[in-house]
Amino acid sequence: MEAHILTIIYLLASITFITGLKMLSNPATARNGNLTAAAGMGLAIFATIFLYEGSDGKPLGNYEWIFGGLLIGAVVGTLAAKKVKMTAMPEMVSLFNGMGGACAALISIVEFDHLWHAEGGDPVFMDRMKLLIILLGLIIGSVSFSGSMIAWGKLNGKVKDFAFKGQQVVNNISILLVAGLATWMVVGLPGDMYWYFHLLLLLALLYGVSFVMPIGGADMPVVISLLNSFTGVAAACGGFLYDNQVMLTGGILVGAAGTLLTILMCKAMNRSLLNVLIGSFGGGAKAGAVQSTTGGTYKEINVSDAAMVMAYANKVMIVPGYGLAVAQAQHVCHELEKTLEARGVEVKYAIHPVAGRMPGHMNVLLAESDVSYDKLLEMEQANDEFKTTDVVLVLGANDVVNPAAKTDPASPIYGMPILEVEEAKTVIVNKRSMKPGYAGIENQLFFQPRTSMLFGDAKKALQDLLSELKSI
Amino acid sequence: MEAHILTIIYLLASITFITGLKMLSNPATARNGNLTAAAGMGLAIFATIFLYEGSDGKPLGNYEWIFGGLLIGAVVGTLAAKKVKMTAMPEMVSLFNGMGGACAALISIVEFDHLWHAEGGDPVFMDRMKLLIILLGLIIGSVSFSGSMIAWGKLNGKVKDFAFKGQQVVNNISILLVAGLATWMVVGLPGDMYWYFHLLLLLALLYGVSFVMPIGGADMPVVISLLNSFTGVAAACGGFLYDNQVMLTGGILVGAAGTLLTILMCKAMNRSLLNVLIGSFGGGAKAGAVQSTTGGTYKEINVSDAAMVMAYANKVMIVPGYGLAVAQAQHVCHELEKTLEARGVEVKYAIHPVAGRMPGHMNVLLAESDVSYDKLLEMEQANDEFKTTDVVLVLGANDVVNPAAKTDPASPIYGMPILEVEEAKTVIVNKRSMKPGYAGIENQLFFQPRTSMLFGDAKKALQDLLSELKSI
Amino acid sequence: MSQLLQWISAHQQMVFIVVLMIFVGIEVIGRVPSVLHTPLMSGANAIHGVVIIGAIIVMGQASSDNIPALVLGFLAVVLGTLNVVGGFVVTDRMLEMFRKKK
Amino acid sequence: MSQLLQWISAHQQMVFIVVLMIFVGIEVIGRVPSVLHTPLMSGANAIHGVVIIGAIIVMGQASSDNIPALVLGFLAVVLGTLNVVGGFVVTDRMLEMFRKKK
Ligand SMILES: NC(=O)c1ccc[n+]([C@@H]2O[C@H](COP(=O)([O-])OP(=O)(O)OC[C@H]3O[C@@H](n4cnc5c(N)ncnc54)[C@H](OP(=O)(O)O)[C@@H]3O)[C@@H](O)[C@H]2O)c1
Ligand SMILES: NC(=O)c1ccc[n+]([C@@H]2O[C@H](COP(=O)([O-])OP(=O)(O)OC[C@H]3O[C@@H](n4cnc5c(N)ncnc54)[C@H](OP(=O)(O)O)[C@@H]3O)[C@@H](O)[C@H]2O)c1
Repeated sequence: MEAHILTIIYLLASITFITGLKMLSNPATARNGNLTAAAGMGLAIFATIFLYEGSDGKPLGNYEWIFGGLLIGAVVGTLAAKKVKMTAMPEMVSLFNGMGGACAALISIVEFDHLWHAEGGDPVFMDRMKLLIILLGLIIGSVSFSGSMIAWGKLNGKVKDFAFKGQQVVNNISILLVAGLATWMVVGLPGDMYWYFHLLLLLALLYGVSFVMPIGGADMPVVISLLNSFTGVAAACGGFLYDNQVMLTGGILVGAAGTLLTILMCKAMNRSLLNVLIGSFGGGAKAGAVQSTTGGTYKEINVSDAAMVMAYANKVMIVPGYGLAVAQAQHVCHELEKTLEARGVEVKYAIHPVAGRMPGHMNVLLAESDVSYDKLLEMEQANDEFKTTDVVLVLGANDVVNPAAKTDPASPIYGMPILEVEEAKTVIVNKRSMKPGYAGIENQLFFQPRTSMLFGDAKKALQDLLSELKSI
Repeated sequence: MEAHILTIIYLLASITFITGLKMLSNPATARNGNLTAAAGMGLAIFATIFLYEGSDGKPLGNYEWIFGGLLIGAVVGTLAAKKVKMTAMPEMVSLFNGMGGACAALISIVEFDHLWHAEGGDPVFMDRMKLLIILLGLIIGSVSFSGSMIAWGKLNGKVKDFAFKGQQVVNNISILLVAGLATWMVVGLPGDMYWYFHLLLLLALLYGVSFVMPIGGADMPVVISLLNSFTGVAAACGGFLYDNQVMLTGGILVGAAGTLLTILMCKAMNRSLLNVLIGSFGGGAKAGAVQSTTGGTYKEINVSDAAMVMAYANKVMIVPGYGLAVAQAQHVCHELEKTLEARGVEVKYAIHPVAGRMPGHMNVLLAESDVSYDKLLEMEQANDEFKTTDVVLVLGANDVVNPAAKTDPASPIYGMPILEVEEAKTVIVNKRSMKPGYAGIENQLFFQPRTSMLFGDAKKALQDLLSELKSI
Repeated sequence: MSQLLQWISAHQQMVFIVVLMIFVGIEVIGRVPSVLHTPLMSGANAIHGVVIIGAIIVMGQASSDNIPALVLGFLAVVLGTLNVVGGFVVTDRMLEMFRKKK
Repeated sequence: MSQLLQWISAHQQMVFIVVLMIFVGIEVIGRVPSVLHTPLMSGANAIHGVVIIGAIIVMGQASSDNIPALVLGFLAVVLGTLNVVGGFVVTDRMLEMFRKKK
């Protein structure tokens, strides 16, 4: 009877996962979607604890350990998730993802041990398929774990980008090594498999490190999404191992959806996944290298002139970018907006989907400083409105306003839809120098007659603008 | 070994069904999608014949019967499908759907017989779940069969709409009767079940008839789509019966997709499924009843004036509707188009998604008469172009150009997007009288100053226009 | 009731397949333009012709002295084939119309 | 190879579930606007925390004298819970940000 109810609960949980994920992909229902999936998960967890019966019909034991672990994990997890700063969220996700990967790997380790001892240390009669699944769970889980840790380190600046010539070759060799060793273990069932198993674990962990290491820090969201889908597959291995439908469906769901999401993320940046993984560009380190090839002349504007232009405009459009996030200037920016609005100037924000370093970065950032939701225009809307805009203020954005994306087929960002700010009457660009942005390429916008540069750190510049405005 | 291969072939077939259906929902890939699914089906059929093993491990026999049946079905099916006229296709689909339903019901009949004889005519020890599945397959298959036959008869005019007061009540009672009888058989396992089984068959067949009978002929596409998803579910019952994955997946796939498609079809007409099924309007018979309430004055135009206006226009837009299909005037229409184009007039067609009596009706109709694909504008495009159009020629369309859909919240078609022909300089409407169309409501368009009526059968009117044009 | 629970549990994977399939069916069709409604209906109609496989099994397992089973099974095979073959061919013809002049 | 075939056949329903789930996963996400990429990633991350169920089973079945299994199992439960709870909470926080002012 218990087993029947458990089955049905698992079915329900799987359905909540699917509908939850579906709701998550729509702004209006996203939050409820997350809660739906969470409710299903909670149900599945407690049902497992109380209703699960092993193949021998015995219920689970060790309740004190189980609840102890759940409690510790829940408290630490909640605190960490609540405390983390908005901008540090992607690294938090990476950390949690790594935990999931490690969990899958640990399960494989224990189950391998069982299998090993069940055969009395002689693997000749081992169930090959079971072994294969255990090894898959081990490899994928470990890669996901160590890779996520590196990604986490990169995002919070603890780990620096590191690549050497031929790194790609070394990576390819190591993954072949891992795959080869695993295949050989399954096919050959060698007597000293116990040791090979731990060698495999080590190799997989190392591969995770060397896989993520050379990829530029700014590409980490894509990498995390990929590792996320890895962990999903690792969880699904557990599903096969225990003939457990909910692990299977949940894992595969995330594996499939995560892979598609990774591809969608790359698409939004107009790059291919391969391009991201091989890391052909994207390292922040490279940004300085390609700068200032064409030169040309640009106009500077000083703070008081800039303040004047904006104060007497009808409509100002703010284009935030990565620089705004780095300078943590979102609050001052909101101040500026309010001051301008108080003077009767219409102020809006034009949000490019890949501005910043993670999808939705700008929305989250501006929401944090209480900017009203209906002031944020999506790219298409914004592009319709630039024609009727007097002043565009570009704050630490670069690639997302680079006209080369439309005009220069040789450019690495060619084809990416951009914010067409050059249609406005005046464009004021704030950044610290003439250095290029993420993609490492020159921006012709800066040299156009309607554009003026306002150099300086975004926060500082906005504060100066603000005090000028108040004195007008 | 055979069984393993069969499993994998079934998996492949299921995948082709899913991808095929997915491709079918995109114009660019639709045709290949159909072929993909067909290939998977062929594979599954032949694999079953040669590789299937019963639970006793025996392969199938009676090859001569099987191949005989396949041959007859294939030849007749191909001929029928190839011979049928374009406009008679929906009724063909209905016929084929009925065949599928009948097939499912027959399977249930035979399997019930087996079950009955296996128990030696005493049902006390019958497997209840198996019985339930057999009964479900029987009921759903039979309803789908008899319902489809009636739908087929209605579409080709052999069966007239028929409804009496309280029909809805009778219908509800009969379905309750069917459900009750089936439940009682499963729960009570009565000794004389053999007879009840055939009573159930009869009741289900009758219910199919009385279910479709009162629904207006013009709503048949929706009904066919619904019965289509019924047959899918009946096929899935077979999947449960034989533990056969491909029947299960194929059947459920069609069941789910068909239900959604039914709803989408209703939505495109801005009606609810319930509204269609209860048949609150839609009977062609009713059309005459509500006519001419407001009256108002309308302008008539004679053929030679109409020809003149069009001959000297820069741009003419043709709006085809149900009347064009009834009059079979598509070929003359194409003639007119070519003649106008030869005079340097730009001619295009504005296609409303629910013009006519089946989705895509106008596209199919015009394609039949060789109108070039890029002359057909979808609703949104067309609405953008009406402003720059000199003459709109409405040919047997009514509801799809009725401004009440935008302006009158009390109107039954309120909210349906329409072709905004009133934006053009001149509108010429061809129909036979001032009678309303499908929805049975007055059309204010006819009374507007820019509109002139050109009365007469569409084919006749177009022929007259054509000869006038040639004599100018 | 408990029999039902037990049956679900015994056939849990089939039940999962059904539920997932429902999601797939709904999602796969979500974005179909209304011009394609009729061909899509027709294509789906052909797909549920997979019931032919059940007919083949019935036919193939009927013992050769059981005339009613043979006859009914034969009829089922013919009807099922009509559904499948006719369905795919008619769908193909419809779609051919759409693409003729592209 | 034939062992693989046999395994697939024995687990055919699981294999079906996997294949269907892949379709579901892909279809369900198909239309996500790019603003939601990060929360969606985070939500998916929490869902694969379902691996915790495996950890619970491992832990619950470990015999009480098998210290390594107990320790590893306990660690797995803690890490899995971190994944699940942290994942859902952080996703909720992100989404809260988005909807604050609506
Ligand atoms: N959103 C995502 O999911 C995501 C993920 C990965 C990669 N990307 C990529 O990131 C790029 C985003 O474009 P974007 O226009 O937002 O950024 P960007 O092209 O990287 O440009 C940022 C600019 O901000 C300036 N800046 C840096 N610190 C500043 C400070 N403290 N004050 C003022 N300005 C400062 C920099 O110029 P100075 O050094 O001269 O100040 C730099 O040119 C795209 O290429 C996108 O493909 C996005
Ligand atoms: N497409 C679908 O899938 C579908 C399915 C079911 C229902 N519907 C419904 O059908 C309607 C379609 O709109 P519609 O504008 O195409 O058609 P309609 O509103 O039904 O109007 C057709 C008009 O054609 C005229 N007509 C009939 N025979 C004619 C002939 N031989 N020559 C010239 N005119 C003739 C009729 O007027 P006279 O009698 O005065 O000639 C009638 O007013 C919508 O209400 C839609 O919801 C569509």
